[in-house]
Amino acid sequence: MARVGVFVCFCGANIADYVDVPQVVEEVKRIKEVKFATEYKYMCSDPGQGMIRDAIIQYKLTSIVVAACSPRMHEKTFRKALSDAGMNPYLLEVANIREHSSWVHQKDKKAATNKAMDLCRMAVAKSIANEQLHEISVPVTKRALVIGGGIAGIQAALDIADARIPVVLVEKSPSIGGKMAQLDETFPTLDCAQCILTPKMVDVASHPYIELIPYAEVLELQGFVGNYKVKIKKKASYVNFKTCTGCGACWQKCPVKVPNEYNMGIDKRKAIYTPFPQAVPNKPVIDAENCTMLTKGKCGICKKVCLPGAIDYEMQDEIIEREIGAVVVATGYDMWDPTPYEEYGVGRFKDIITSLEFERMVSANGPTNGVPQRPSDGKVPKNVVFIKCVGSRDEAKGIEYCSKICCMYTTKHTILLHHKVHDSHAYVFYMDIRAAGKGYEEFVKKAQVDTGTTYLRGRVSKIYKKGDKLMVRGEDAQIGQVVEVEADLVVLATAVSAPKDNPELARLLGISYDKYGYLSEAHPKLRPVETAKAGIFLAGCTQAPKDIPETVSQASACAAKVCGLFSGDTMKKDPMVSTINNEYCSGCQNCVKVCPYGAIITDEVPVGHGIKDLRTVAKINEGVCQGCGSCVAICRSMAITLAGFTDPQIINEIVSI
Amino acid sequence: MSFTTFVTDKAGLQKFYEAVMASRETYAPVEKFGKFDFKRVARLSECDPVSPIAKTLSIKPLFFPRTAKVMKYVATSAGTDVSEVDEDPLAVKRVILGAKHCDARSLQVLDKVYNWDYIDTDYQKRRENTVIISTRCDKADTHCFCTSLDYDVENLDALDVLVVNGADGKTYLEARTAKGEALLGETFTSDAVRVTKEEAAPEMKKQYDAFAASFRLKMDYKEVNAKLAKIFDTPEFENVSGNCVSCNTCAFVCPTCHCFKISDEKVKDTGVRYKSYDSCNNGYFTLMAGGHNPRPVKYRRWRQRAMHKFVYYKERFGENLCVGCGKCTISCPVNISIFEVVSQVSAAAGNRQ
Amino acid sequence: MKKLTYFPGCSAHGTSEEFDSTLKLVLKTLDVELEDIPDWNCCGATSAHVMTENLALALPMRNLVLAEKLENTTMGIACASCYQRMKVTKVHMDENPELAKRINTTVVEEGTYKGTVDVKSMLQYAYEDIGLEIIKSKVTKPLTGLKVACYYGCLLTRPKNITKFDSPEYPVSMDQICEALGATATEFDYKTECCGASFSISNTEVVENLSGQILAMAKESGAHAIVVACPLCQSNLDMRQPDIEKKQGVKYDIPIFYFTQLMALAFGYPVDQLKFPKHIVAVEGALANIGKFQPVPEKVKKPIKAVEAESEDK
Amino acid sequence: MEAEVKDQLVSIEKPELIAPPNWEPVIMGILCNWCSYAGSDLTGTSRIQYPPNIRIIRVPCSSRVDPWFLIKSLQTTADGVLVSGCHPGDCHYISGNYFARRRFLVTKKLLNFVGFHENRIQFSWVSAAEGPKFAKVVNKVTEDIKKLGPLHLYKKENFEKK
Amino acid sequence: MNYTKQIQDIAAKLFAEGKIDVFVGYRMNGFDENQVPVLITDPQDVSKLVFTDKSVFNLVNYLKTDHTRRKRVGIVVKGCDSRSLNLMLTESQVKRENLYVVGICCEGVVDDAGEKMQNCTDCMVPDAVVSDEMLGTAVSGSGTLTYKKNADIVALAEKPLTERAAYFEEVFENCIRCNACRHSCPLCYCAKCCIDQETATLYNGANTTSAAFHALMTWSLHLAGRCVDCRNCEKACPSHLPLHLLHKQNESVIYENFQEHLAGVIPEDRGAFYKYSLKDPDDFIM
Repeated sequence: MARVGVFVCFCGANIADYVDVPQVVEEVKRIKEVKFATEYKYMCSDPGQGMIRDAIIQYKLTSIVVAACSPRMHEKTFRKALSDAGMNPYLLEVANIREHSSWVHQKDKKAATNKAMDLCRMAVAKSIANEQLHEISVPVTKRALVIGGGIAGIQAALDIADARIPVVLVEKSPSIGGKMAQLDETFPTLDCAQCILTPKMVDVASHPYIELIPYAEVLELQGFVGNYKVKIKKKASYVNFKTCTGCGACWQKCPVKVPNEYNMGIDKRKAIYTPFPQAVPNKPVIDAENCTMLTKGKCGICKKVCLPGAIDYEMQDEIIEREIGAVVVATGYDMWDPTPYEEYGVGRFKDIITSLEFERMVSANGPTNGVPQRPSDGKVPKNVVFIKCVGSRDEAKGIEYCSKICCMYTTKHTILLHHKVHDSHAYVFYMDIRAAGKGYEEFVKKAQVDTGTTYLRGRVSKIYKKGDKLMVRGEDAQIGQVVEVEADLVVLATAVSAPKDNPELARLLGISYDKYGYLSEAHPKLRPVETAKAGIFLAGCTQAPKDIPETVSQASACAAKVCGLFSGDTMKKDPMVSTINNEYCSGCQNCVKVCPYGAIITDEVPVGHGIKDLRTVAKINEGVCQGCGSCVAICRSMAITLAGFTDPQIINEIVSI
Repeated sequence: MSFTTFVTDKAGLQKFYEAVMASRETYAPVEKFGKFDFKRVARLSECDPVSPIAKTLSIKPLFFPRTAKVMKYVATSAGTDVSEVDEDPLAVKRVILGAKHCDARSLQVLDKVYNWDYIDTDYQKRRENTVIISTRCDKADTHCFCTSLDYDVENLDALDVLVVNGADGKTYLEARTAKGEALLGETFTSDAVRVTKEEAAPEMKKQYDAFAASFRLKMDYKEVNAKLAKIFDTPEFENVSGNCVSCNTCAFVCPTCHCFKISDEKVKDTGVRYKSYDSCNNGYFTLMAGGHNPRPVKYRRWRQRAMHKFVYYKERFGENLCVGCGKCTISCPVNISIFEVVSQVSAAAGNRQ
Repeated sequence: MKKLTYFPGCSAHGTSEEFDSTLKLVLKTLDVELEDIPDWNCCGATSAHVMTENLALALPMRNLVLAEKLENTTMGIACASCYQRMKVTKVHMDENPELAKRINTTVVEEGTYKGTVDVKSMLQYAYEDIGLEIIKSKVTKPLTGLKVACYYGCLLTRPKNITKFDSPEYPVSMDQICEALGATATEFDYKTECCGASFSISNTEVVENLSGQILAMAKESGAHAIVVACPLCQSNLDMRQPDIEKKQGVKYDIPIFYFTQLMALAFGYPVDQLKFPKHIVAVEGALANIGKFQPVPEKVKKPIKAVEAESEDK
Repeated sequence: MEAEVKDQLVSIEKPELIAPPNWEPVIMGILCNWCSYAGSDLTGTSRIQYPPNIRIIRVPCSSRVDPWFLIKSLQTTADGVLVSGCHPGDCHYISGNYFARRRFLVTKKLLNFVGFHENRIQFSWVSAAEGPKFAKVVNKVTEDIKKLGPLHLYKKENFEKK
Repeated sequence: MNYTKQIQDIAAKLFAEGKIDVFVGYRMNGFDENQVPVLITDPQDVSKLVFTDKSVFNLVNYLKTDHTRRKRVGIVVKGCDSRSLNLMLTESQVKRENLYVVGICCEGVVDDAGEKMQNCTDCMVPDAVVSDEMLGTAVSGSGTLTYKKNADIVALAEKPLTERAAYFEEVFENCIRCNACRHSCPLCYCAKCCIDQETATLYNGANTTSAAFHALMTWSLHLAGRCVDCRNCEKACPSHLPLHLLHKQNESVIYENFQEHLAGVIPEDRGAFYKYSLKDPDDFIM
């Protein structure tokens, strides 16, 4: 027999002025199961909570009803009071007589009192069916997976690993480093990207808590927060990394030449290659599509010259499985393809290049040794036109959003051009200069003065060839005239776009992505690092265009989230989750279909009645269940119970007034 | 004591019925959705006293309601206040028209169990206050086998007034009990002819003989009783119950089944306790609180049903718990006949010996 | 024998008579029969669409409705302006049935608009429906040695979502037809620049400036002649050429051909059927290059997609 | 006297039954925790007044609402029910309200088919920010049900209603 | 429509090949024209099998009993029966590999009075949609299925609310709560019906009108989007209640508002309540 204690709060005058609290107490005292009822000025105060604690002990109460403000306000407070008295905190029910009665029926005290009595009666009825619940603890595998080895992935991996949590870092290409490794200098301080990045890359390679899996892709992710299982496909590199010394004899002798991705195809690499000299790991891989040994079975030079015998043409793709607890997705971005800008002659004129190509040209380790050259004739350009917002902020041909970094890197490019070619002149066609960031505006101002760059506010309408020059015709909106600039080289500040593999990755991870292909955060303001799926976090441009400082901040934020998640051996979880009664479950699996979290799986149990066979029933993973109750209402057999909102509890409420 | 017999015609019978309705609360078969159920009627036009047996539910609910309130209670912190339910609407003086012989007989069978170790006063009161007027069937239905069972259909005294439509076109009314005699005496109008029992006997006998000859189904209940008692463990039950869908209808329409369940309904502080029909074909019928279920499979429940009707009840009370009305067979969605089942099972028993 | 519904437009019987007549010669060779739209009316260019939308749509719609009665699936239009009006109307009507219903009420006596006839410029028809292979097969007198700059003007390929034909900025269809005829198409960046259009009468200076640039670029590309598919382009570049020459002090001497004229020439029609005397700039100088020398086999222009693919190979 | 009788409220489904004097309907409000319950709290915090006839039950999501609860409410204590959840697309549990929406429509139509006035079963989407809307919804539902009179269909006839 | 011979041959063959343990079919009841379902385990009894337009009962119901569970079963299905079988398969109640399904191109069956049943005159899916072997020639023409709204519900919906209320009150009053409807329904296979569970019986355990209302409402909502209109429930009802009204009402609401398929026609389709569309009607919600 339940023994219920009811505590009615005055909330100062908030309740007492509009509800006859003593009358409410008298009314609830009439209920059979109520063994104690009282009132107090502020139940949430320490003395108020003390009253609850005392009454629990004195009257041997089995459940508690507090009639006060909304449970969304003080439910946690009162649950703690129950805990303090040694009672299961989930035996509490809150009757919301403030927000639902005294505050909304201020003109009719009698009606408000009546309603408060009903609300108390409902809470008492519900509390009678309350059961002791216990926080769920889910074991956690303390290992994180970082997908993507750009600066975001590197930073996240290092930060997590520094907290002595093992990290598996998966990178698609043969080396980590990402886009940042292709950059020359970085705005607004113009420090050398390689100089600040390569130490971190080396740290990753040598860190005892980081397992680096380059040249690999994530194939499958199963499980739930704290308990994921990941399948990683390590592509065949045809080079045994364990025996390879990284001497480079192989790629020096390889006869096959293919465009070099690292240098944006400006020069050639070999079919066996390391992407760039500072690559981590600094071991070559064979490009299976272009290697004649692998495609036609002819050549084999690399194997002949490899003294340690690291070349293995028979190597197969390898599937690696790891148990992990959290995922950081840092797949970066792609450069947008400017082909739709036909009026610029993209594709027809060799001397129109993208900003990343320019970046490679001015890079000291680039294909032109740091001096920009015209691709058509190799001449050093004097007049260079930079066009911004190629693709960005263009609904007709490109994408709607601002790519955020182009203003700054174009400014940087004008400086780099000025440094490398002293007698050059840069022209920048722009829509706006967006330089919001620490030191950014100053950087732009200084660059304008130092380089003498001509800034032209307006769009370019046409580029045509005149002799060996490119004629760039655009509008200078500030003087309202069409201008034509004779250029040796045109650099397009192409937009940042989401990696094209993102939708597929999102599907296999079970997270969502937006219309551009960027992965979606759980909340745009308050949960920008998390995804809707617990235990999966986002770092860097895979979520939206960002510059390096922002990317690094977000990566560190991810690391903090992961470390927080792994701070205990188990995760605590609200016990308001669904459970299945196997006896009643008919195994129709409709609940599996409606569960938004994939928390329901099937299980086999003995049939019983002495029959030696198994039957299928549903099984709820309480680590994943969020307690929405969709499955409960859909279950025709009423085999599912949602703790805290059981059918008897709700029906008791319905029939108690 | 000798009882009166009247002879009249159709119109006279109608007048009699109308007079009964005017003076007493009357229950008679009323059609709804193509099925006749006994309901309270005020006018003869509302009902059909000669409703077809195949489409008429039994009169059992008028004595043992499908749902009856047992008690009412108010539970507060001051204590639990139990009160009797409001007056029983079925316990007033009343008349049932158009009952079939088998229905009337079922009450005789049920009387035994209701007057056994515990006397059900509600049932008793309803029985005492009720006069049953029964029209003898002219023709047996496909599934009827009342004449094959252990009671004298012709001279049945479970009914109070017998109505027979004679082959000569006349209608004979015979009081069979004192209650019937009283009713006839009170309400019968003068244009009827009072005859002695002997005078009416030939015509009534003729009608009965024609009726008795119309039975498709015939069995020897004594043989069934004896054989069934010996073959509790025959696998034949598994065969005969094969196509049963466990729908429980047979028990709910059976005029002699009397199993019930108890349930409470409580809203706010006030509750009512109900007693409602249940069925032994229900898989959870014998489920005990501890979780054990002695009859978890269908054939065992079927065996219980057949054995209870033809063995156990007979052993305890000397009567078969079956009146041969065929209602279960008619209502069965897959037309399983209790007649067939017991015949088949006892035949199988015969083969075994 | 293929059949093609033909909308000549007003200029076909006036300034661009040579376009009309050579088109008919060429199509005869190509085995295409033209069926004129009975009782066709003005397309509405260039004034209707700046005055009232209703009229700008209703005039072409009447032609479309009439054309649907001929049961051919395609309507070919010589004049670029007429083509533009018809095509715009058709696309609007097909995308917006409500609008179609409303505009149709204006021309209801001619019938109901069904949207069964496709609208194509003659250039598009030659390129898509006839095809380079067939054109090439009909050539009897290849124009080897003639270097031409193909000028498309502003209307034939734009706006892209309406015309859905060729590149809006750097089209190549006419270049490929000329190459099929044996001529050499020069790399010419002013293919789709404005010629000044109808300012020809009201503000000649504008036309002289704009067309002047086109001529200059054509000259720079090394072309002997300019090939067009639009009557207004032809008249501006041809008629205003002497004035431009005077103004700029440069001698261009670039004749302006309709692509059909060159086709007819290559198909072997005698020169006296090609209405060259109608030209203001004499054609003889340019035509004299034919057969003069084997051109250095410049890189043959590939179809549009191949151009993109090539760009990767830097 | 006759005029007085005419003024009396009758049950819309059973016009032969007259409401007792000063009859006030009881409305069972089943609200989802994340949007509508929070919205109703906001109505309180904003001190927006609404009729006191509604009794609120908190559930985690509108998809937790079994049609059973509606039937049960109408059978026992309530003269009408209001179920409220998050707006489509805003469900805290991603898709719960979409599943609920289908059930609600079928349940409402079925109850209407067997004789309940459609206004006795009402639904709303109220977000956590829509305090005023919640008051508006309650006002409307209360008004509607006051017009319909007391509900008598399938009531547990033996229980005195307040 | 008479496939007696073919079915006897098929059953005999299946037994001979050892492919089945039990064959579910129909036999004559032995005294009049009507038939009863029969579960044949002995190959010698195959000659008892019949199939005519009197073969009314939906045999899929037997797939949920102990007599067929965990056995290899041969079964005869008509159009509507096959739809319920489809749902049983989708809801993992039977294993396809344990079944040998004889599908019938059904021309409609008749009631005791010899009249074609209403669900047969209104039938939208006469041919079995799942089978290993089909008998007869396809009855449903090619082309798309047109939804036929049940005339009874249309007529009732047009009546004033008070009349509808009175009509249904009579329906629920005449319900004796024997639960035959649910037991005869092939899709009511729950281990223990929710109506019989403690939570429900605590308030609706008695056989009152109110309880009947609750039970039938819950039952029809649990079959909403799943009912295949075989009318086993109506055949079983001892009070002859028009139970199809509830199901057809739900079916029409679902069909008209959610553009769903008819229940069980599409394999792996679970019915309207187990999925949703963003385009579902929203105008009934404030």
